[in-house]
Amino acid sequence: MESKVKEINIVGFLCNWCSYAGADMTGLGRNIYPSNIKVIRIPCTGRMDPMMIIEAFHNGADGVLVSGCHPGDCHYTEGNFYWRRRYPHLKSLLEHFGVDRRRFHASWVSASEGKKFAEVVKKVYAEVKDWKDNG
Amino acid sequence: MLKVAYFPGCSLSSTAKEYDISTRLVCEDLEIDLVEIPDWICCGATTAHITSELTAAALPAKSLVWAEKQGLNITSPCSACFSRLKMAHLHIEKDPKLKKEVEEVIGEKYNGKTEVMHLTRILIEQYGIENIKAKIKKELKGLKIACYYGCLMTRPAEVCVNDRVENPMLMDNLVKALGAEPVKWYYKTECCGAGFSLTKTEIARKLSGDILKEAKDCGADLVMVACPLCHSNLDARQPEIAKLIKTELNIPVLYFTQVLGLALGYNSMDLMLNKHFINPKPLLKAKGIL
Amino acid sequence: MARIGVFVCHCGTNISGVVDVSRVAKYAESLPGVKVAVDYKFMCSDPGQNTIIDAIKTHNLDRIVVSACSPRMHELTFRNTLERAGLNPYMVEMANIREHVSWVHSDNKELATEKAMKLMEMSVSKVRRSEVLTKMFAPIEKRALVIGGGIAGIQAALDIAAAGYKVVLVEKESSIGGRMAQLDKTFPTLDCSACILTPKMVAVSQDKNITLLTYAEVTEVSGFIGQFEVKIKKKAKSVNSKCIGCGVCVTKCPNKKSLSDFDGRLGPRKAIYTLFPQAVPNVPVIDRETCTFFLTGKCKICEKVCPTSAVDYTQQDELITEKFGAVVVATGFDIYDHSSYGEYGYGEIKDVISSLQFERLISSSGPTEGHVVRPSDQKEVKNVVFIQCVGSRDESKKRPYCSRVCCMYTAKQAMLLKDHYPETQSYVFYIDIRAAGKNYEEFVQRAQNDYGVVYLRGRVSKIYERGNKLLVKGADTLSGAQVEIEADLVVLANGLEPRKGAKEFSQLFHMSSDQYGFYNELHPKLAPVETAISGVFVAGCCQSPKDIPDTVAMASATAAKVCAIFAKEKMEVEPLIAGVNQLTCSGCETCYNVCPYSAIEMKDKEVKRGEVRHVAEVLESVCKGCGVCVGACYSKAVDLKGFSERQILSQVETATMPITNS
Amino acid sequence: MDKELQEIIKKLLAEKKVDWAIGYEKAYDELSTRPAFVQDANDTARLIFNKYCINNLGLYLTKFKKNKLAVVCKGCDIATVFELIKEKQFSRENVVVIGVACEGVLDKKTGKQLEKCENCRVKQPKGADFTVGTGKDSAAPKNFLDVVEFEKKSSKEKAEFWNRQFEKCIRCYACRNVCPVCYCPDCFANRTMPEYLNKNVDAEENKLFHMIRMQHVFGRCTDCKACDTACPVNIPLTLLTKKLAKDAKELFNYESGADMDVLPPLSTYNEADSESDIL
Amino acid sequence: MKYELQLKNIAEGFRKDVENLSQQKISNCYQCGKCSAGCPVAYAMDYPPSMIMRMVQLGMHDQVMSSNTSWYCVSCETCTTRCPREIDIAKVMDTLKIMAQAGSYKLSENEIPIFDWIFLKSIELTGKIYELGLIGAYNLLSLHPLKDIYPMGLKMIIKGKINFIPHLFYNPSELIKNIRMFKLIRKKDRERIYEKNA
Repeated sequence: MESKVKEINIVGFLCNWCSYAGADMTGLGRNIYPSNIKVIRIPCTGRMDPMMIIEAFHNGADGVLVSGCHPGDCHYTEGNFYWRRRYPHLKSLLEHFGVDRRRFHASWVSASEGKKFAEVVKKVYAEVKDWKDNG
Repeated sequence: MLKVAYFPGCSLSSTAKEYDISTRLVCEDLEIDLVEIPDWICCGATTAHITSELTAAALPAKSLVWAEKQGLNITSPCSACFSRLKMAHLHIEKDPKLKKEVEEVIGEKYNGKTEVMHLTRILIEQYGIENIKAKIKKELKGLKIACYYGCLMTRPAEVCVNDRVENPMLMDNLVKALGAEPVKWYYKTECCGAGFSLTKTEIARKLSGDILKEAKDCGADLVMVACPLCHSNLDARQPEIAKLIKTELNIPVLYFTQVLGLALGYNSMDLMLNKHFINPKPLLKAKGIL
Repeated sequence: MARIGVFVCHCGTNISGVVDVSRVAKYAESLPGVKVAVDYKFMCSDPGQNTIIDAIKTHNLDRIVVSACSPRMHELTFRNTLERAGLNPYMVEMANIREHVSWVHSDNKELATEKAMKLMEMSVSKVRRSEVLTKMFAPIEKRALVIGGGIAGIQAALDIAAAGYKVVLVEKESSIGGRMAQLDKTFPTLDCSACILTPKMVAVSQDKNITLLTYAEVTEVSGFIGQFEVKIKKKAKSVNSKCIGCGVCVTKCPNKKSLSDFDGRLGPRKAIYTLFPQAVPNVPVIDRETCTFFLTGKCKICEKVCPTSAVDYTQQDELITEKFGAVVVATGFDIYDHSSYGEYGYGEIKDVISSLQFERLISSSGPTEGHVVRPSDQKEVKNVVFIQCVGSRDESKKRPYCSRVCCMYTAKQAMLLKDHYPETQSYVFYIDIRAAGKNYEEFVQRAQNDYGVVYLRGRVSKIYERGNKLLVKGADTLSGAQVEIEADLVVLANGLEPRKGAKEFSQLFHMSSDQYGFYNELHPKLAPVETAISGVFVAGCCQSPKDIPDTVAMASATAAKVCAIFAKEKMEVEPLIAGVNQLTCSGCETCYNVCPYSAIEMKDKEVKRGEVRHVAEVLESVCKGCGVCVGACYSKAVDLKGFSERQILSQVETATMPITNS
Repeated sequence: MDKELQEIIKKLLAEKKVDWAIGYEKAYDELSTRPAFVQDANDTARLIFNKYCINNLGLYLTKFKKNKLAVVCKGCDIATVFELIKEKQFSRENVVVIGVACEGVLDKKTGKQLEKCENCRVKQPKGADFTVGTGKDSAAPKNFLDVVEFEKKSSKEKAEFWNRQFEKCIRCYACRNVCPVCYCPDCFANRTMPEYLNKNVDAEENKLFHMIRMQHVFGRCTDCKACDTACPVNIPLTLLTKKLAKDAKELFNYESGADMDVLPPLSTYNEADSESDIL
Repeated sequence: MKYELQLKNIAEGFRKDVENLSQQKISNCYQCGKCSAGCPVAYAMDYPPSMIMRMVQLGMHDQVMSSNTSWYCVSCETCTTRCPREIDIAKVMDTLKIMAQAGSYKLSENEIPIFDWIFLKSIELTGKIYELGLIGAYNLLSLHPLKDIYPMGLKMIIKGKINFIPHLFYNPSELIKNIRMFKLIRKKDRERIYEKNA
C-alpha cells in the first residue's frame, strides 16, 4: 500500500558545525528535498544521547537521521568518533526490538556538502517509504 | 599457463587471415591457450552502435556470456571486436535497464565477471615482456617501427587500461624488447577512417594518407598495427593513397603478431607475409631479418 | 507559566514566497504559553527588532521564538535584541524556516507551510524549557599568528603590527615573498612585481612587533579563540644569526645538482641557497637532502669561505610552543600540475611550459635573465601559443571552477612577450574572457588591439611534437574553423589549486574545506574572512583563487578582525557548557573518560549531608560545550546548557506530534 | 567445600581484613538459597554453596561500598565485580573475591540448569583472591544460536513478539533492582524533569523502559541472567542481554568484565572504527 | 544570418529527447570547441561537432537532422576522450543517427544506412559478415556497382582475402535462435524510440 507523502515523519539531528551548516548550504543552493524531515540542532553528534533516538521512535517517528562532521573534521576533535561507536550498536539493538534498519540512518555531511545533504535526505526518505509501503 | 577465450572476429576469418594465423602461431609458441568461442557471432563492428544501442550490446553479450560461463577472460586481436566487446561489457554494467533488455533478448544472464582484454595486453602485460624476451630467437636489429594503435583500442579512456590514452606505449615497449627501434611519432592514435572504408572511401583515404605520410616523415621503415581494419586501410589502400597524394609511400604494414613471429624465428610463409599488398620482404631482407 | 512571543519573518519574499507566514503566526497563537504571534517583512531589520522589543514590553514576554533564517546567521542578532529589551539573551530560539523550508521545499507550498509551522512549534517547545544563563569571560592572549609569508600574510602581519599588537609570521620557505615574488610584472598596470613587493618584505623584517620565523611550519594546534596553543617546528637552517647575507657561500658551493623549484625547475639551485636575490631574511639555508657534506661527510666549502663563521652543520630542528589569541591562515596556492593532460604531452614536452615557468623565463632575475628561450634547445621563439583553462573549468580533471586570474595573466604574458620581442606573434586559445575588475577588460582589449595578440575562441585538442616545432591543433568556434599553428613554445595557463597538504593542514584547526581543499569561509557573503573556528581567519588564495588586490584587501580585513578581538579586555564566551547534577551522579567516570578537553574532574564530595560520594565536576573555563559527556552518561547526571535533555526531548516530542487544528 | 569457604571467611573477618562478608545461606527449603551478610567471625557456619546459589552477589557490592568486603563469587559473577571496579564503584583493594568452583546452577522453578551454564568457560573461577574447589570449563565457547535465530525474523515479527512480551510486564522493576550494573542513584524511569518515561503501564511504555535500560547496560552487562531469573512474568530478557553480549563482541570485540585494562566500548573509540552503513 | 531561432523549439524537448536516448547531459556543453578542434573529419561536416551540440541545446531539430555531421562521424571517440565536460559526444552522434533512421526525416545520407542494413542482415543470417555479398549488395544498392572492384577488390580475391562462400552456422538451431534474437531486438528498439519520442 502506498503511504501518503505527508504521513512519513523523519526526525533529523544535525550537528551545528558541519551538517546543520551543510543543510543551510542546501538552502543556499536551492536543492529541493522531501519536507518530511524535521531538524533538531545539536552541538555535536557526540551530544547525541541514544535515549533521544529511542524516544523519537517511541513517540512515533518513522525515521531518524543523525548527521555530523566527517571523521577528523569534528569541531570538538573527537565527538563524532564517539557517535560512530554508538550508532552501530544502537541500530543493532533497535533492530532487535523490531525497529526496521531502514528507519534509522547516520551520515557525514560537511558544511560545504549542501547537495549531499539533499541526497542523504532523499535516500533516507526513500528507505523509510520503502519500509512503510512494503513492510 | 595462460588460458583465455578467443574471439577472432569476421575480419580474421577472411581479409585478415594472416593476423589469425600469426596470432595462433605466436600464442602456441608462447604457450598461451586460446579457446575459440564456438559459434561466435559478429560483434556488430562499426554499424550496430549507430543503428541500435541494444543490438550493439546484445551481439557481443553472447560471447561474453560464454566466456563468463567458462570462467575465462576474453580477448580479441581485432581492435574493433575488442572495442565492441569492451563497450558492451561497460554499458551493460552501467545501465541496469539495458542489462535487463539484453538478458531478455539473448535469453541468458550476464554477471559482468569476465574481463575483456585486447590481445596486446594479454601478450605484453599478462604474459610479460620479460618472458617474451626470453623466447626471442632473432633480434630485429635496425628496424624502425612506427607503432600505430588507432582509435578502438585506446579510446575512450575506460578502454585503455594501464596505458596512456594520448600516447600509448604498450606496443612500443614490445618493439623495444624485440630489439627494434620504436619511432617517436605523434599519430599513434589518430583515426584511419576504418568506419568509412567502404562507404565514404575518400575520407578513409585522406585520414590513412595523413598517417602514412607522418610515419614516413618520422623515418619509419614499417608500420605495426593491431587491427585488421587499420591494416586494410593502410595496406590495401596504400597504392590508391600514394596516387592521391602523389607521394612514394611503399611502407609495409605488419600485424604486431607477425613482427613478434619474426623475432620468434618464423619465416615469411609461416606468417603469410605474402598476403600484404605492400610486400615487406625486400625491406626485411635488406635488414637481414629474412 | 511561560510568556512566549513568536515572530515570523517574511524575509522579503524569501520565506513568504513559499510559506504562508500568516498561517504560521496564527498557528503559533494557538500554542500553550504563546501570548503574541506576529509576522513581519524583515525581522532582523531595526524596525523588526523594535517590534520584538515593543512586544516584550507590552505583553510582558519572557521567551521569544523567531521563525526566520538559520540560527547560524542571526541567533546573535536576536540575543542582542533580547538584551536590549532587558531579557536574558539566551531566552530566544530560532526556527529555521528559510534555509530548511522555503528554499528547499518550494516544490510544495502546502507541505512547506506545514513544516514551517512544525519547526516553529518545536522551537516554542524548546524555548519553554530554556533557562537563564549568565555570560562568561575568558582572558585573551594579545598576540597574533600569521601562517604563510606571501603577500596575504605580509599584509595581515603589517596591519596587525601597525595597530600595536605582536605578530608571529611563520613561513615554510627560507624567505617570505610567496608566489608574488615569482612573478615578473603584474596586471593590469604592468608594474614590476618585485618593485612593489620588496618594500613590504623589508618592512616586515624591520617591524619591532613582528617576529619572523622562516623555514618553519606549524605542527600542532590546540586551544581556542583567545588561547590558542601552537607548536611550531623551526627547521634547521644550518646557518646561524651571525650571517650577514654576503652570499659568498652560495657562489662557492660546488653542488648544483638540484633544480630550483622557485624558478619552475628551469634552472639549477645550489645546495646552500637563498630563494631569490631580494630574499628576506637574506640568510641562506642548506638543503640537507642534497648537500654533499650531509650526504658524504666531505666538502665543508661553505664553512671555510664564510667570513663570519655563520655556517653551523650541527643545528637541529627546534620545536617551540607559543600562545596566540588569534590566527590568520594565508597558506596560498599551487598551480595545477598539467601532467594529467595527455593531449598536451603529459608534461613531458619540454617546450610546453606552465604559466609560472613563463614568469620565471621572462623575469630578469630568472634562470635565463629575462630571455624567453625554448627550454629544449635554448633557441629564441617566434610563434607562441597560450592555452587558457588548463586545470580550470574542466570537470574531467575534477577542476570545474574558474581560477579567476588566468585570463588576465595570459593577456599580460602575451603583452610582455611582445614588449621584449616585437617580432614574436602570440596566439591565445580561450573559452571565455573573464576580465571583471577595474581596468581589466581594457587591458585585454589592449592586448588584442595594440599588441596584435590573436585571440581564438576554442580549447586546443592536441599538441603534436613535429621536428623541433609544436603543432597545435585547435579550433575557433566563432568562425567554425579548425586551426593548426606551428609554434615554438606553448604556454599553458595553469589553474590555481590548494597547496598540497591543505587538507591535513585544515585539520590542525578543524577548519572545513571544500571538495578541492580550499578553506571554507564562515559565510560566502557576510563573513568572507572568518572561518567556522572563531579566532581563525583566512586570507588569499587558500580560500579560493583570487588576484593580488583582492588578496591584499582580504588580508587587511583579517587584520581588522584580529584587532577587534584584541581591543577587548576579556573574551566573552558562550555559557553553553555542561554541568553535573551531583546528586544523581553515580561516579562511573564515563564522562571523565570521553571528554575531549579533559574538562571533567572527579572529586570525592559531600553531595548530601553526611554522604560523601565520588562524583564528576565540570571545569567551566575548559568546557567547550560539545556534549559528548551528556551522550555518554547513563545516570543522566550531566546536562548541556542550551541543548538540555529537557529541551531536546520536548523538541523530539513536538516533532513527532501531528499538527493540531491546521 | 562449604567448610573450606567458611574457614576462609572466618579468617578474613577475624583478622579484620574485611568488615562484611557476602555469601549464600540456606533459605526456607532445600531448593532455596539466599544472600547472607556476615559481620561476625563466629557466624560463618551458615555460609554454604550449592547448585541453587543462583544469585549474583555482585549486586550488593555497590550497596555496601563504604566497607571492606569479601564476596563469594561464581566464576561468572567475577566479571560483574571487575566491571564495577572499572566503573569506579569501589576499588580493587576493598574487595576480597572468593571464587567458588561451580558446576552450573539450577532454576528452582523448572529444576533445569540455566542455559548460560551450558557452555560456561569459568566453572573454574579466574582472577579471584581465594578459590574454593575445582571445576572443569566447557570446551565450546558461548554460543548465540538463539539470538541468531531471532535476528532472522522480520522486523515486524520482532516488534510483534516484543509487544506480546511487554504486554505482560507489570513494571515491577525487579529486573532493574537485581541488576548489578543498574546502580544509578536516580533511575531515568523515576525522573520527571524531563519525563523520559510515562508512568502508565502499557506495552509501548514498558518496551520503552526496556529499550533504554538495555541501551544503558550495553558494554557493561555481563549477561548474568539475574534480570531474566527475577522476572515474575517470564519475559525472556536473556534474549536481550545475550544480544548485548553478542553485539559488544562482534562490533567492538569487547567482553564485559574480561579485561580490566580495556575501557567499555562506548567510553572510547578507535580512529579506524567501521564506517559501513554511514551515508 | 541564415536562421532565426524558433524559441518554441528550445522548450519543446528535442534536447531532452537526445539527452534521454543518449544518456548524456547535453546542457552541460559550454562550447569550448575541443571536440571540433580534434575531430579528424570535421573538415567534411556541414557543422563541426561543437556546433551540433549547440544546435541540440537550442532545439534546432530540422537543421541538425538534415545536416551530414552525424553521418560523417567516424566513431573514433577523440572528442569523447578529451571533452572537459565529460560528455560522450560520439554517443550523441550515434543517437542522432538512430533518431534520424527511426524518424521520418529525409536522410541527408543514404549510403551508410544501406550499408548498415546489409551488414546487420548478414549477421542475422550467417552470424558473421559475408564480405563478397556485403560489398556486392552494397554497391548495387548504393548505385556504384563498380566501386572498389578494381584494382583493390580484384587483388583481394587473388590474395585469397575474400571468401566466396559465406560462413554458415554449424548448427541450424543456432541460426533460428539468432534470427529470433534479431526480431526481439527490433521489437524492443521500436518500443524504446517510441517511448522516448512520445
